[in-house]
Amino acid sequence: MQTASLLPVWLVLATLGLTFLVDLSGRPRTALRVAALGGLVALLSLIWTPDGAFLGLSVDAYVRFAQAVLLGAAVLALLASPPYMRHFRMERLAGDYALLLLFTLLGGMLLMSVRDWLALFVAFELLSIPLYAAAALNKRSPEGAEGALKFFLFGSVSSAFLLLGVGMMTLVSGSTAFSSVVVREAFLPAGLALLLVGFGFKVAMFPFYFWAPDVYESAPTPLVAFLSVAPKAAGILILFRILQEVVLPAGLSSALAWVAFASALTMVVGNLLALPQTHLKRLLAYSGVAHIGYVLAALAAGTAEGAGMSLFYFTVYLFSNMGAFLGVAAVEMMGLSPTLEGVAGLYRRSPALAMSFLAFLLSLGGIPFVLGFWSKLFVFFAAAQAGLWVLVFLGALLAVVALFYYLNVARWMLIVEEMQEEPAGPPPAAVVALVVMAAFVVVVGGLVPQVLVQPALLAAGG
Amino acid sequence: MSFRALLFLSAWMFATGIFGVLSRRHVVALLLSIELLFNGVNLALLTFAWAYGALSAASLAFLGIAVTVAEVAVGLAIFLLVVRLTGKAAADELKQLAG
Amino acid sequence: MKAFYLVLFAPFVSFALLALWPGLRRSGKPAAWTSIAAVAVSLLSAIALFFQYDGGVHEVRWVWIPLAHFPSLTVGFLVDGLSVVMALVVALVAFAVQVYSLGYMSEEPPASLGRYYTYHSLFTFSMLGLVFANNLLEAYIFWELVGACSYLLIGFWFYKPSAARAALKAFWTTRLGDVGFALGIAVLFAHFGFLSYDKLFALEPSHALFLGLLGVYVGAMGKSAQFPLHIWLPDAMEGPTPVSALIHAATMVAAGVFLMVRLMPALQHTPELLHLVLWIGAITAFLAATMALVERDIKRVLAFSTISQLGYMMAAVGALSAGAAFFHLFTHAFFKALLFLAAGSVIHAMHTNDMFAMGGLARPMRWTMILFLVGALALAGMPPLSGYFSKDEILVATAHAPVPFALLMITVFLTAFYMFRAFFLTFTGEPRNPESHPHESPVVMLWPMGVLAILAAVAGFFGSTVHEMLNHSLGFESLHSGEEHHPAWIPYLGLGLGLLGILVAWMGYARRIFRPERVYAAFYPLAKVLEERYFIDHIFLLLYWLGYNTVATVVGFVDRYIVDGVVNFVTWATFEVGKALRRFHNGVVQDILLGVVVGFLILAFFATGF
Amino acid sequence: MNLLSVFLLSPFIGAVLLFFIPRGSRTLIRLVALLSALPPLALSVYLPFVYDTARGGFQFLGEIPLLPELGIAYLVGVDGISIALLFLTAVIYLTAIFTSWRIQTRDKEFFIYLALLVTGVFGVFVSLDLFLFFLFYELAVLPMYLLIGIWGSTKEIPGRGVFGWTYEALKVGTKEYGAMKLTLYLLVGSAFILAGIFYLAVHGGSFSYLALQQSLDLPPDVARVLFLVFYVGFGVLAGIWPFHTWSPDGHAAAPAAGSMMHAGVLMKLGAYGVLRVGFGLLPEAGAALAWLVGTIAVINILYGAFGAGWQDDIKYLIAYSSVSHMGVVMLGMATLTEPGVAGSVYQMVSHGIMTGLLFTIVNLVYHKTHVREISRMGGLAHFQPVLATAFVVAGMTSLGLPGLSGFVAEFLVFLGAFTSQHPWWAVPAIVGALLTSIYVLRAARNIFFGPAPVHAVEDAQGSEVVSIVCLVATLVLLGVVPRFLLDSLQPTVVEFLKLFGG
Repeated sequence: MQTASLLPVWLVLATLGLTFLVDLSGRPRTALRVAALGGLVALLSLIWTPDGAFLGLSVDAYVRFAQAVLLGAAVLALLASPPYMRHFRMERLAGDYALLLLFTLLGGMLLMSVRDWLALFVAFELLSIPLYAAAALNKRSPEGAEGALKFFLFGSVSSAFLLLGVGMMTLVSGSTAFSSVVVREAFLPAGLALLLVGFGFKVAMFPFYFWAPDVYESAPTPLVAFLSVAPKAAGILILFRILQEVVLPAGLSSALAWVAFASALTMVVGNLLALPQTHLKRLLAYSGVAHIGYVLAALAAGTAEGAGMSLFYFTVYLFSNMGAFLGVAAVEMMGLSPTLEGVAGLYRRSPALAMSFLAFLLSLGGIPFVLGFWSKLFVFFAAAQAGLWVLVFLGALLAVVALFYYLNVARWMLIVEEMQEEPAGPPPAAVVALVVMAAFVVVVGGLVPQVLVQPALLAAGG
Repeated sequence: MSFRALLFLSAWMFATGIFGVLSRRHVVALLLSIELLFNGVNLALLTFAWAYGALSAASLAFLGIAVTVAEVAVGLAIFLLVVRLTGKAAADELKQLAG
Repeated sequence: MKAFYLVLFAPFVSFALLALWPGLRRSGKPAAWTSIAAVAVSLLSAIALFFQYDGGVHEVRWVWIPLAHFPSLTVGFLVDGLSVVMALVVALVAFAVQVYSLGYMSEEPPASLGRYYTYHSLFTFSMLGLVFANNLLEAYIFWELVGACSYLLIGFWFYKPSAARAALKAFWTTRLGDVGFALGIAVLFAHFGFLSYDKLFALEPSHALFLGLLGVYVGAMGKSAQFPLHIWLPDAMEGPTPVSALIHAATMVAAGVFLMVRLMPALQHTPELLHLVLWIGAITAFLAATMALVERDIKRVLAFSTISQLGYMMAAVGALSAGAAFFHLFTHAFFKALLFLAAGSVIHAMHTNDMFAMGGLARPMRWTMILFLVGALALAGMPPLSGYFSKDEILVATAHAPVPFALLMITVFLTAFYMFRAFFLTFTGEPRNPESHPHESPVVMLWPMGVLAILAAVAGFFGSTVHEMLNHSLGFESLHSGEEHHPAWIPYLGLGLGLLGILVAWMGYARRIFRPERVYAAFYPLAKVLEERYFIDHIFLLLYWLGYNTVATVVGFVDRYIVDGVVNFVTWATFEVGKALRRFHNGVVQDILLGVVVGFLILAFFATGF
Repeated sequence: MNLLSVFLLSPFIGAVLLFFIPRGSRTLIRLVALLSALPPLALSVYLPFVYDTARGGFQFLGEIPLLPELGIAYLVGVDGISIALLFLTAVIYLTAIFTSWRIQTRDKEFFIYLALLVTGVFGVFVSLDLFLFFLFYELAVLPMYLLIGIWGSTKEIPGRGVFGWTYEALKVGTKEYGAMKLTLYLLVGSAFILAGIFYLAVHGGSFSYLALQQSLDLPPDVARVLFLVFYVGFGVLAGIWPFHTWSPDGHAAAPAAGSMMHAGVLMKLGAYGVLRVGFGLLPEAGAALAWLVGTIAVINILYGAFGAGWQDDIKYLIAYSSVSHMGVVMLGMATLTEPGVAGSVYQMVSHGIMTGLLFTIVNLVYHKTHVREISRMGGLAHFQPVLATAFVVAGMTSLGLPGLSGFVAEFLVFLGAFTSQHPWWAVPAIVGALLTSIYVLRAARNIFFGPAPVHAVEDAQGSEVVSIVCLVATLVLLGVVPRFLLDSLQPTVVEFLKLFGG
C-alpha cells in the first residue's frame, strides 16, 4: 500500500472532483464549502497517513508536517472566502476560485513530497499557474487584472530559469531522481543558481520579490492570505530538502553562503521597504519578504534543527500572517480602506478585531509571549548555532525596524482616535471569528510553544 | 550542427527572449518573448540530452513545452481581461500598482 | 542620664504629631502650643540633665548600616559635659523663641502658623540630635537636617521672591561647604574605617587625619558662615525674625563652632589646620564687622555681627582654646538671640527693617529699648555683661598670633560702633517716619526677651561652670590646657576700644557731633565696596552663572540637538532609504522584471565561484 | 506553586480579571487593580524578614521545566538584591494605581497594561533562568508603548542645530515619538541582551543562572566582549550615556503612572541586569572593565545634572535628573566595594520611589495647570500646598538629605567610590548631589514659590494624596530604618563580592 502515503493528496483530488461537480450543478458557494470541508478532511487524514514512497514521491514526517501547513492555509482561506466573495459580489466565480485554490494546494502538497526533478517541475507549475488565474478573479477590478498580469509575467520568466535549472540538476546526477551522486559536477553551481531564481520568485526572495506587493495589493484578500503563506512555505521547505539531500552531499557547501547572503539582503530590503508603506496589504507584503529573509537564515544554517525551526516558523506564520490578512479582509468588508488612515480608531469599531491585529502584529514583530517570538527566536538560534552571528545581529537590528512599522499599525488601530471614514459597516462575524481564533492560537501558543516546537523538531529528525 | 553551435543558438534564443521581455511594449510581444525564452531552454535541454545521452533532460523538454502552452493560455486570458478592463495593451502603461 | 531621651525626642514627637496630623497642624494656635509644650518638656529635661550630670561620658549606639568589610555605620548618642550644656542652650533659646513667636507671628493664618511650628519642632529636634551625636556621620545627618530646616524657615514666606531666593542661596552655600564635610568623612572612613568620636580622638597625627578634618572644617565654614562662605547669612534675614534669632544667631550657625569644639581632641594633632582656622576666623570677624558699618537693615547689621562673632569663636578654636570658643558660643547665644528678638519687636511695630526709617522708638517701646541695650552692651563687651568675659577669653587666647589678634582687637571697636549706631538710629532722635504709630510689643514677646536678657547679663559669671563641664567632655582630658602667660593689658584694651566705639557712635548718630553722611561721602569708594560686601556675592554669582548655568546650557543643547540629533538623523535616514528603495517599484512590469535578471546575474557570479 | 509566583500571578490574574470586567464599572476596575497590587506588597514586606541571611544565596527557589531540550525552565529565587527591588516595584505599582485613580479615558485598558507591565517587572526580579529573565524583560517593555501612546501628552520640540531638519519630520516631542523611541531603544538593547544570553547558553550549556555561575569558563577576551554586550544592552534601559536620550522623551510623554513605572522601575531593570548578568556571570571581565562603567557613570551624573539645569519643561527636568541619578546607581556597582554595591541597589530603590513621587507631582501639576514650562509657572504653593510639600521632600531626597532614603544610598555609593580603586569617583558623586540641589530647589522655587498666580488651581485630591503619602512614607522609612532592606541586602552584597575576590 505505497499509495496510502498519498492519502491526503488523493483526498484533495477527490475534493477537486466533488467541488467541480457541485459547481457544475450551479451552486458555487456550496462548492467553496465542499472544498473547505475536503481540505479539513485531508488535514485530519494526515494523522493516519503512513510513510512511503510512490512514483518519485516520498512521504515522511517532515512532508506531512509541511502538508499540514499548506492544508491549514487552504482551509483558512476557503473558510474566509464565502462571506468575502458574497460581500464583493464575486459569488458566481466562487466555484472556479475553489478549484483554482485546490489545484494550487495539490501542487503544493505534491511539491512537498517530490524526490524527482521532473515531478518537482510539474508540481511547481501546478502550484503556480492556477494562482495567476486566481489573482485575476475579480473581473471588475483593473488593478486585479494588472496585478495578475505582472504575477504571470514574473512567474513565467522565472519558470524558464527553473526549467533550465532542473534540467541541469538532472545532468549533475545523470538521473531524474534526487540523489547525491555527482556525475557532472560542473553543472551543480549553475543548476543551483537557476533553481534559486525559480524558487526565489516563489518565496519572494530578494531580488525576485517585486511582484509580491502588487499582487498582494490587488488580489482578493483571502487568496492573498493563502498566497502569502502556502507557496512560500512549499518553496522554502522543498529548498531545504534539495539542499540537504542533493546539494550539500554533492559537496557544494558554499551554497549555504549564497543562502546566507540572500537572507541578509532579503531581510534588509524587505524591512526598509515596509517602513514607508501606508497600504496594509503592501506593508504585509514587504514584511513577508523580510520574513523570508529570516527563514533563509535558518536555511543557511543547513542543519536538521534549521529545518525543524523553519517548519515551526511557517506554522506560526500561518496563523499570524494569515490572521493579519484575514483581518485586512474583515476591514475591507467593513467598507474601510485597508490603509493606515482607514483603520484609524479600529479599536472603537471592533475591539476584538483590533486586539487580534495587535496579537498578529506582535507575533510578526517577534515580541515575547506570542508565537512569533518563538519562531523568530528559534530561527536565529539555529543560525547562531551554525555560527552565523552576523545574520543574528542583523536580524535583531532589523527586528527593531520591523517593530517600528508593526507598532505603527497598532498605533493607528489602538491609539489614534480620529476616524477617517465614519459610515462603516458592521464587522463581518464569520471572518472576525476566524481572526479571533487565529489570534487565540497566536497568544495561547505563545505560552506553550513546546506543543508546536517539539513535533516540528521531531518531524525534521532533529 | 555541433554541440557548441546548438548551445550557442539556445543561449542566443534565451538572451533574445530576455531582451524581448525587458524591452517590448506590447503585452503580446512579451508573451512571444517568453515563448522564445522557453524554447531557448528547451533547445538547451535537448542539446544536453543529445550530447550526454541523458533521457531525463529530453523528457523535461517535453514537459517544458506542455507547461509553456498552459502558461501562455492563462497569460492570454489575463491579457484579454486587462485589455477589457483598462483598454491598455502596452506593458509600461500598466502602472496603477506601484511603490 | 535617661533624661536626654526626653530632651531629644520631645520635639520630635511634636514634629511627628504636627506633620502627620493635618488637622492639628492647620489649627494654628493649638499647633503652636503643642510645639511649645514639647520644647518646654525638652527644656525642663535639659535642666534636669544638667543638674543630674555626674561628670562622666555616657554613650549608647546602634548599628544603622551593617557592613562586613568595614565596621558597621552606627548611630548613637553621647552625653557628656559639652552636649549637656549645649543642649541646655539650644532648648532654652528654642523655648524662648517659640514663645516669642506666638506674639510675633500672630498675624499669620492658622495653617501657616502650624507649618511654622512644624518646622520649628523639626529644627529643635535636629539641632539637639547634632548636639548629642556620637559620630561624624550622625553629626552630618543632623547637620544637613538643620540646614534643610533653615532652608524651609528662611523661605517660610515663600510668596516673597526675595525670601525664596535667600533660602536657595543659604542652602546652596552651606551645601558647598558640606561637599567638603562629606569628602572629609569619606577620607576618614576610607583610611581609618570608623567615624565615631571616641575612636577618632584616639588617633595619632597623620596626613589622612589632616585631610579629613580639613574637610569637616570646610563644612563648618559653610554652616558657621566663615569667609568666604558667609554670603548666605545676611540674605537669610528674609526669614521671620524669631527664626533668625534661633537658627541664624544662637544655634545652627554656631553648630560649626560646636563641631570644631567637639573635635578639638582630634584637631590638636593638626596644628596647620588650626592655624588656618585662626586666620580665617579673624578675617571673618573683621570683614563682617566692616560690612556691618554701612548696613541700613537692622537685621542685617545683626547678621553681620553674628558672622563676626562666629569669626571670634573660630579664631578661638584655631588658637586651640576650645573653652574660650565654647564659652563665647554660650554667651553669644543669649545676647544675640535677645538682640534679634528685640529687633523683631521693633520690626513688628514698624513693619520695616530700615533703620533710617525708624528713630525715636525709646519712648513708645521702652522695654524693647532696654532689652536691646542689654544685648548691645553684652555684644560690645561691656562688663559685667556676659560678652565681656567670653570675648576677653578669646582675645587672650589669640594673643600669641599678632595679626589675627590685631584684627580681632580692631573688630572690638567696630562691633561696639555698629551696634550703637544701630541702637541710636533706632531708638533715639526724632521719628523719621511720621506715619508709623509704633507701640510696645505684647507681653508674650517681652518676657522671653526678659529671660534672655537676664541670661545675657549674667551668663558671663558661669564661665567656670562651662569650662568645668567642658573638661568632662569626651576626649578633653587629653587636651593640654592653654593656660599661658598673657599680657594683663588685653582686657583693658578691649574694654577701652569698646567704649571708644560706643562713644564714636554716640557722637555721630545721637549727638550729631560729626556727620556720618560726610564721612560716607568722603570715603565713598571704600563705603561702596563695603556696601557691595567686597563683591564676594558677585563672585559667587559669577561662579553660578559660568559654572552651572552656562555649562548647563551647553550640555542641554548638545544633548538635545547633537547627541539626540544623531539619533534622529539615523532614524530619518532609515526612512529615507526606505523611501528611496520604493522608487525602484515604479509599477512598470518590465522595469521590475529586471530584478529577476539582476538576481540571476548575481547568482551566476556566485556560481562561477567568484 | 512557589511563594514567589505570587508576584507574577497576582498582577497577571488581575489583568485577566480586568479583561472580563465591563467597561463601565469604574470602581470595580480600580478595586481589582488595587487588589492585585496588595499581595505582592505584603509579600515584599514579609520577604526581608524571612530571608535567611545566615544561609545566604538564592532562596525560595522553585523550578518547573519548560523546554528541557533547550534547557529553559521556570526557575525563580530571590536574594537580598532582588528582595529590595521587589519591594520597590510593589510600592510603585500600588501608588501608580492610586495616582491613576481618576484617569478618564479607556481606564480598563490602562489598568490591564499596567498590570501586565508589572508582571513583567516582577518576573525579571524573580527569575533565575536567563531566558525567562529575558521574556519578562520584554514583557515589561511593551505595555509601556501603549501606556505612553494612548495616555501620554504631546509637546513638539522645534528642531535646531545641525540635525534640525529631522526634528519636524520625526515630530520630536510628541507622545508617538516618545513611545516609539523608547520602545525601539529598549528593543535594540534587548537584541544585545538576547545575543549575549544565547552566547552564554551555547557555551555554558544552560540558561540557568545558578548553573552558569558554576560552569561558565570563557576566555578573558570573549568574556570582556560579552560583558560589554550586556553592559550596552542593559545599559540602554538604565539610561547610560550616550544611550540615554530615549528616557527624557519617553518620560516627558508618558502619563503619570507610565513615568512612575518607567523611571521608577524599568530603568532599574537595566541596572539590575548589568549587576546580575554582567557583573554576576562575568566577574573577571566586570572587574577589568569596571573603570569604563564607572567613568561613564560619572559622565551620567554630571551630564544629567547639567542637562537638567537647562530644561524649561518640568517633565524633562525630572527625566534628566533620573539620568543623573542612574549614574549614581551605575557608579555604585562599578566600585565593586561593599558600600558601593549596597548603595547602588539602595539607590535603585530610593531613586525609584523618589522619582515616582516626582513624576506623580509633576504630572498632577501639569494636569491641573495644563502648563509644562517652568518659566510659565510660579506661586503654585498657594493653591497646591500638598504638591509643593511633596515636591520639596522628593527634591530633598534627590539631593541626598539625611533622614530620607536618598542619603543612605548616595552616601554608601560615595563611601564605596572613595574606598574603591578610583577614589576620585567620589568627587563627581558628591558634586552631583550639589548640582542636584541647584536644579531641584531652583525648580521648586520657580514652580511653587513666589506670588500667587491669578487663577486658582486644584491641589492633589483623595487618591492622589494617598499615593503621595505612601511614597513619602516609604522615603522616610527607607531613610530612617535602612536596615529594613539592608539586613538582607548587605550579606548578599558581601557574597556577591566574593566573586571579585572581596
